[in-house]
Amino acid sequence: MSCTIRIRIQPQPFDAEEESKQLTEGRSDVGALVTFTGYCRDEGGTLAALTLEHYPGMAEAEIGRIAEEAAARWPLSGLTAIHRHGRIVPGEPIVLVAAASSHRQAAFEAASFMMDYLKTRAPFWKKEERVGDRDGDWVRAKATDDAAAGRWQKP
Amino acid sequence: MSCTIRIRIQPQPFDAEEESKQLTEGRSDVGALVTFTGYCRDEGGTLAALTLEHYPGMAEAEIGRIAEEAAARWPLSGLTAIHRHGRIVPGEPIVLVAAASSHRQAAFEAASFMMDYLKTRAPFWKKEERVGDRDGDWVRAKATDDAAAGRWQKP
Amino acid sequence: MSLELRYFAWVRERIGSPGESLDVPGEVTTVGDLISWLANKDEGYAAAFAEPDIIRAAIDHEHVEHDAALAGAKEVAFFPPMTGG
Amino acid sequence: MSLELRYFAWVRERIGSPGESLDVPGEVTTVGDLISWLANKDEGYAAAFAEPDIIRAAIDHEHVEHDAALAGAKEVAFFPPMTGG
Repeated sequence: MSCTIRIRIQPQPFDAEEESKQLTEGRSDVGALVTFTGYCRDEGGTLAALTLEHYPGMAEAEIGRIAEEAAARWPLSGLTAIHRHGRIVPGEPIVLVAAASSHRQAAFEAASFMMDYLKTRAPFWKKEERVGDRDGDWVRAKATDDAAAGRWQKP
Repeated sequence: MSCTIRIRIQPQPFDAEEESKQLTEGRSDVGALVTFTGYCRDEGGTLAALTLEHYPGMAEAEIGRIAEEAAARWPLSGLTAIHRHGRIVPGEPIVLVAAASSHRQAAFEAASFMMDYLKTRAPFWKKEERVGDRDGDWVRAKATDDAAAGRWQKP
Repeated sequence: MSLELRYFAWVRERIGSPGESLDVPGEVTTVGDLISWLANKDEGYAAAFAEPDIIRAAIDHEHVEHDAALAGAKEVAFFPPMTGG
Repeated sequence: MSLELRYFAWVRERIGSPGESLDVPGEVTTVGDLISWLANKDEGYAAAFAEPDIIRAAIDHEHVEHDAALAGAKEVAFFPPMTGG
């Protein structure tokens, strides 16, 4: 199955419905579409915003490599990944992954794999802006994210 | 976390974007939204349509039980399942599951669990309508679907 | 015992009816007994229940096994393995 | 050897610059050598590379380990563990 890969790194919000349509509209060989949208949370009202820094050029290249790996491992017809950068306030979307396949398990696994690898390998860094204190900390990488990515490693 | 469960059984198409909005709009505690949409495939051009028969009353009750189980197993803020019945042509959506959570793994697993159980426990039956031959067969249940549902059984 | 019976998919087609109200004799106490008793009614029922092991059953909108007791049941449904989703 | 260096997140903040062009001496042959050499430049660099084990590196837009050779590299980037997604 040939897989159409779409990668975008952008400051502006995205339209998940429009991206889904691009993967399914006008075709009758797609049986399953899984989308993941990651949002900025307010952490109990303490977070005012996140600012996402990224490495232009490498971000596109690395997410492209992750997507190629997913397309090689699962029978996908389409795979889209959009990652925003810049200042994002709670409730706004940060990242979208959409995977289309003839088989539901392939779509679920590819989308989950993409997210685990985006978290641990895509060159983005989140800085927090706390309510009432504009000087926040850089978010620390989580060991649980490394463990999640480790699940996909072949023996 | 209290989980808002929405179940609908209907002949008409659904609006995945609208359902997603209901799970995320106006709230800043949702970090992850996973949606699954299942489509009717044309099976290489041989399938003209599927007719989905269901057991009214039990369909809602059984999907409700599956959703309650998912809400008990994963920390979800919202879980929506919509299943269509009646005649559906290739390219049209059949089923939608959307799971919202503060954690991505919970949202992925709950949506995948819902689909595996919908496939094997929700009282729906698909009859095929073949191109050029209006008398099609009933779709046969797949052992792979039973195996997929079996993954979630607790020891 | 009086029961509402419901049939779906090819079970419905083979029996030729979506359901019926039936009085079943007292010796029919389980779902499995009911399948055997129905299978003897006529050729359509016999075809519907020719492979009883693959027939699924529900009592009052809940899945049950063939050894489930009919006592207290109002509606009993028979159908093939589900193929939704 | 002439290299384009890029710094991100708190590595960038501690060094006080998003990047620079530098000539590095011939004995600096690996990413790890480069980290040690940079850490001696001033207090900002020393703070950025105080815990070299947690510093991630990329050569020409690809992740590399600290033992990677610099030969042929044009752009070398240093940054903390990623927190995207």
